[in-house]
Amino acid sequence: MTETQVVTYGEALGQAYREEMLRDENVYLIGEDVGRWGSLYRSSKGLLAQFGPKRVKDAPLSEAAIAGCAVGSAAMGMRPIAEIMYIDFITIAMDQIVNHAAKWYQLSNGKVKMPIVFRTQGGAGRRNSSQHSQSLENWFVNIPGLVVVMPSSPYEIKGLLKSAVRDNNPVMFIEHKSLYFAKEEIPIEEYLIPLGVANVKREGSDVTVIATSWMVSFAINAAEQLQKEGISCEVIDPRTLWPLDKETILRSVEKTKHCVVVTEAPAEGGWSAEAAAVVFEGCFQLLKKPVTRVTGMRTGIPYGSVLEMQVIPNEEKIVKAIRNLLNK
Amino acid sequence: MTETQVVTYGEALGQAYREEMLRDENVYLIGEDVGRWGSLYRSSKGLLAQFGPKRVKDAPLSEAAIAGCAVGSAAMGMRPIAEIMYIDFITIAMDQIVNHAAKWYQLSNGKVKMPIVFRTQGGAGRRNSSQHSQSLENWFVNIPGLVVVMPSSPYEIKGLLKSAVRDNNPVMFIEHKSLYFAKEEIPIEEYLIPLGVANVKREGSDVTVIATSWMVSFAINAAEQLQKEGISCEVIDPRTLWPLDKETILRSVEKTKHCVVVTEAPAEGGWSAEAAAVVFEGCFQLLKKPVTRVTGMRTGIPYGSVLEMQVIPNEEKIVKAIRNLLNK
Amino acid sequence: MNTVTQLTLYNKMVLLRHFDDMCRKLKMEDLIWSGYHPYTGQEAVAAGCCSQLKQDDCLLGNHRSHCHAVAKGTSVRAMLAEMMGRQSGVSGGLGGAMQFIHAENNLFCGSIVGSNIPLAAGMGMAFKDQQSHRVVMCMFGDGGSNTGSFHEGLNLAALWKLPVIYILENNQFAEAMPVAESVACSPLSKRARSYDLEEITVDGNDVVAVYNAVARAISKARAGEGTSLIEVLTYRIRGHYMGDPEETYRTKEEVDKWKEKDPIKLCRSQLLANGVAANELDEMESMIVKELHEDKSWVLQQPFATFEQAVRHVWIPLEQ
Amino acid sequence: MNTVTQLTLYNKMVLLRHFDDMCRKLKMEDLIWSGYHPYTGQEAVAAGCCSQLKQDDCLLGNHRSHCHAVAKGTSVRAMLAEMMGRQSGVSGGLGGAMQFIHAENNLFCGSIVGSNIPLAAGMGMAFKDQQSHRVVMCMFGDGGSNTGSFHEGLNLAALWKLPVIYILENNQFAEAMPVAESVACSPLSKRARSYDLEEITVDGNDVVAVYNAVARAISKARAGEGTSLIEVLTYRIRGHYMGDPEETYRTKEEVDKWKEKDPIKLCRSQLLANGVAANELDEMESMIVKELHEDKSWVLQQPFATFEQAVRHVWIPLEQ
Ligand SMILES: Cc1ncc(C[n+]2csc(CCOP(=O)(O)OP(=O)(O)O)c2C)c(N)n1
Ligand SMILES: Cc1ncc(C[n+]2csc(CCOP(=O)(O)OP(=O)(O)O)c2C)c(N)n1
Ligand SMILES: [Mg+2]
Ligand SMILES: [Mg+2]
Repeated sequence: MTETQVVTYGEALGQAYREEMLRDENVYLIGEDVGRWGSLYRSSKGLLAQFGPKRVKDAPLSEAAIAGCAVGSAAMGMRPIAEIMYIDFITIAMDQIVNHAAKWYQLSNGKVKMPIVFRTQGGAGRRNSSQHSQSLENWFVNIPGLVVVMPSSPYEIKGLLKSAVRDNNPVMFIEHKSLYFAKEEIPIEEYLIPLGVANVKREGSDVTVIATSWMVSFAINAAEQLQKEGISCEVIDPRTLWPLDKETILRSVEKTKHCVVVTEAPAEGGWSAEAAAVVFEGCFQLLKKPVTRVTGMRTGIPYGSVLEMQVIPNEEKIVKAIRNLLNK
Repeated sequence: MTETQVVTYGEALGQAYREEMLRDENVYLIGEDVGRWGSLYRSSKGLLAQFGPKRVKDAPLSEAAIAGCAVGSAAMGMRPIAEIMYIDFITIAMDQIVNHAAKWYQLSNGKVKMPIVFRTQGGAGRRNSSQHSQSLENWFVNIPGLVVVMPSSPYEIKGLLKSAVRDNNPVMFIEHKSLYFAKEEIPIEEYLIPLGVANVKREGSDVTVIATSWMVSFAINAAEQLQKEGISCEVIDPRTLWPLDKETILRSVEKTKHCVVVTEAPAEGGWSAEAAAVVFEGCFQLLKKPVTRVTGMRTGIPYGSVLEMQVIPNEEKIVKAIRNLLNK
Repeated sequence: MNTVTQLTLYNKMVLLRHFDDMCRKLKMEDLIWSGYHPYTGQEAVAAGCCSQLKQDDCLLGNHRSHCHAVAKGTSVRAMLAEMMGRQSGVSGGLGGAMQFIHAENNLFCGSIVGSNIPLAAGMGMAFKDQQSHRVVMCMFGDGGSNTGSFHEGLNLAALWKLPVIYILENNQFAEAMPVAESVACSPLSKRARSYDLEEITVDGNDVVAVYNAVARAISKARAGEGTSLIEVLTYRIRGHYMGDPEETYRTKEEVDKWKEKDPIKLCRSQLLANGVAANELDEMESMIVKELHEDKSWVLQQPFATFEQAVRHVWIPLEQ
Repeated sequence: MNTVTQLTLYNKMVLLRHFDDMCRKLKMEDLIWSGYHPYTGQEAVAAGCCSQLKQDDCLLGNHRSHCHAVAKGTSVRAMLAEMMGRQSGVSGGLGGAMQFIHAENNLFCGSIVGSNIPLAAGMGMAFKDQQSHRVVMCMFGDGGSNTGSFHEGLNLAALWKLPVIYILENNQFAEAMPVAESVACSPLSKRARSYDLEEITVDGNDVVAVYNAVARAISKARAGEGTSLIEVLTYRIRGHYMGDPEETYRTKEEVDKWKEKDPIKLCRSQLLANGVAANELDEMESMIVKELHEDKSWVLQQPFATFEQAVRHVWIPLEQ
């Protein structure tokens, strides 16, 4: 058996940084306070001291410039990891990501690669209200040229970030602010998690629960609770929203014949619709009931833990949806 | 019978402007070259002369400022129509739209209204390649607080714009660049089209085709062609993507038991997934076959008419999809 | 400046200092939930700028605006209640400490740095077109001056001669980023030149200097003479937020040096020199503190914001 | 400047003029499909700036960059082919006239105004970190100088002393918008002050003046002395695009006045004064025209870009 360590999501991220920066000197970090502070959640703590200011760049408060810098330098052979502190601020960097990073490989007729990781974090759970808590991942899923990853735990974030850094596509790497202090046992030895491969977090036979990011843990808890009632849930973390590992998902639904999708983002126009459509399209004959979407409500995230948890999915809501679906 | 006139999409838009600006002096236009030029497609031609520079504001090349100006002035009682020349440039205005326009009504606990129309145009068909041809509408559907409208013809654009201007929510009003010179007979008399109500463009009994924006005309043509083969298509233009008129759509699918969704945007993460999910959820028992999505391919829009039409849906692709669906 | 005015400003600063101290405690007790950004040491800016506005003038703040708000005339109660998630807060308790709107007082604060700069232009534009004499004030930091929004907003406001007073509150840091390493020019007021505005830098720890510079700018704006940009030099005495690892970017010595220039101390010694009695000042301060505690007690009794509120005002149902 | 260099620049300008004329015809014949933005009258800028770059230096252009591209050394054939949607175009025919990348020549042109300014900073940063002596040049207009991207990009480049030469090609208009009504300062080079850069404005119709100013900036950048911003004053003689209703924003008289200052005429008269024979110039010009026609004939034979190309390079399939 491999040796293990218990680390937080933030620490696992830091390890991934360090390993990849040691492996490839073209990898560098850029963002607001990624150096001195070591990033808001301290995930890059110590890197400035270890690698110096060329490799760990504290940028001015200029999201468009950070993203543009990443694209320009990637075209010249660097492998930037560009941090946008909150996904809410990515609204300021969209032009560089959508019109340039996602387009240059094609526009150069396949000659200019864009090995960029745009790291950011979204979601609720830290009581910072509607301008600091959004779930905007589906914007990127609809943009050809981008890969979209959402790591749901320390194990995932480390292996996925390492793969994202090595990938030659622009990767949107969307973390969750409520996960940075989550702990998990992970291998000490180096490991990678391939992009585009879903993770069956928990096997089960009655219903397939597809959950992303923070929602994975709620889904697992719901599954544990339902287990006691004799309901067996299979929980799948797609990990990569695009390209999506449809095979793993469909294989599961073929078995369970029931499906629930859980996302923090609101339903309308969100990724839950994409997941539901994929399942409907792929398992139409086998599905016993319509896919249920358990999602954030159509509201700005209000202030405070109590209200936050009332407008996004939680264990209880997932349990209820599954019971409903299975008529139990 | 009401008297009619034949107008282009651009002219119909101009009429809507003029009528609303005469009706309410708080309505004003802001954007790049909306005044002197009368906008890229001349939809606001003559307005500067008629209403003067206070009501028709030529702004500097500053999309974030244009959007910010709209939000700020709306909070002080004005009713801006803010034009972003191409939807591709809305990437620069996203912060103002998503973090402010969509949030202030809630953030003011219901006290500050945001009666703004953000007008822009998207899509392919004018051979301007990947940075000037995108279909980004679904981004806005996923943002609580925004209304999203896509007018598909001269009749629609006039009636919908007038309602959008009178609405007290921020409305994303997404036109299509390939429609500005499309002509249609419309009433001379004033009329409004309510937001949130779908339009059954053509009745039919075998399949429901939900199509948006430019795609509506392709769907109609496909329907006409299939009619000759004895296939009867009902074509629905949702007009408002959010709030969506689910009732009209579901009523139709209950009748036809088959559904095709046609959008120019790529499938993954796009609005076609939302439409498909809504139909699956609402008509699961009745549907004979899975909803088919006919969408733009996952690629940047390439240069030139031939390639453009190869990567987005057209009449032929829609016909084929419907035949497939009905096994004909 | 006459002594009465200065006394008013002094009392305002004292209120803000105690208010901020109280908020820090509330944050430590987890009664304020969101990120909280202390204001210690910058009181002369809020007092010297924001207190000059009338109720129907607009004030746009940022993530560090609880003191701007109170200086503008929003009550301590409504502000405390907001930060503590109560229905009687300015945003009904839906916003928190980093973002809130107090519609009645024309106060708009958001947590996206720089975005308020174009928003202020839009409000100014409305006032100009409405031929009112209302003005707009917009507070942002050295960090904010590096945003694209700064440039687009200032250009538009200056171009159209809008009645907006932009206050660049240079407190030397944007989070852990020292101004010299993030802004490519010095002083920051040089940036006014890009918009053909006057280049103005004032000592932000001298409330009288701030007041006078801003008073001129407000008169100009009211008179239809357009936009101003004023750099106000001050220092953020405390961390960016509570728990900020300050040692990563500055020394205790530097902080201590700036503590010497405390705006309240400076103003107090001027007042004493002008013959105001120390015990008069102390009495006022006691009253302020007493009232603050009453405000806090009141707020602690207030009901929290509700789920119904959170879903009620997302949008306005369509008329059909 | 010696006569040989000036002669080279003259010939380059003549080439660009004829190239642009040919493109306009091709656009009218609908052989160029996308928006096409003529360059007439601005040739001294492309020739004076872009032709000084080496192949491994980067050039970032915008929507009006077909002449920048050719001045940088991209062949007329590859450029024409691109605009006409042929596989042998710089972007394989996938880009068109407003956006293209010629990877081998380090040429990157896009149609989102202003976005190239931060992109150029990124390339400059790579060069600096790689300790190469490569430099970056970035072309944008008066309109571009009003974007948030301008401010964020210039600040970053100047702050980090990146080897980037920013050319503000002020041709007096952004579409129908006259510069005086869109940029709040004049001259535009004042904006350099926001980044503590030198304020430089040169006559953009005098190719020698442009060349010399840019040569200095390039040497500085290669020597590690950082960023420059140069405003080049010129005039857009033709419409923003073909079919532009120019009467809505300028008079024929204004255009005629500027035609007097034609950069090619000016340069020619200087060359003649320096003893170059008129017939020598005319002969060169004939050769240029002849070659251009050969290029066009060649391009017309080239195959169009294909569907396979359009879907092949969207992304790089994951390695698993
Ligand atoms: C657009 C944006 N980028 C980043 C942040 C994160 N952030 C919050 S405050 C801050 C520093 C702001 O510095 P400054 O403008 O000088 O104001 P100060 O905090 O010093 O008052 C940063 C980077 C943000 N809120 N918005
Ligand atoms: C971000 C953005 N906004 C608007 C446009 C539409 N547009 C294309 S060219 C142009 C004017 C550009 O003016 P300038 O930068 O001065 O360059 P010029 O055309 O004069 O060469 C505009 C507004 C665009 N392409 N990108
Ligand atoms: Mg600061
Ligand atoms: Mg120009």
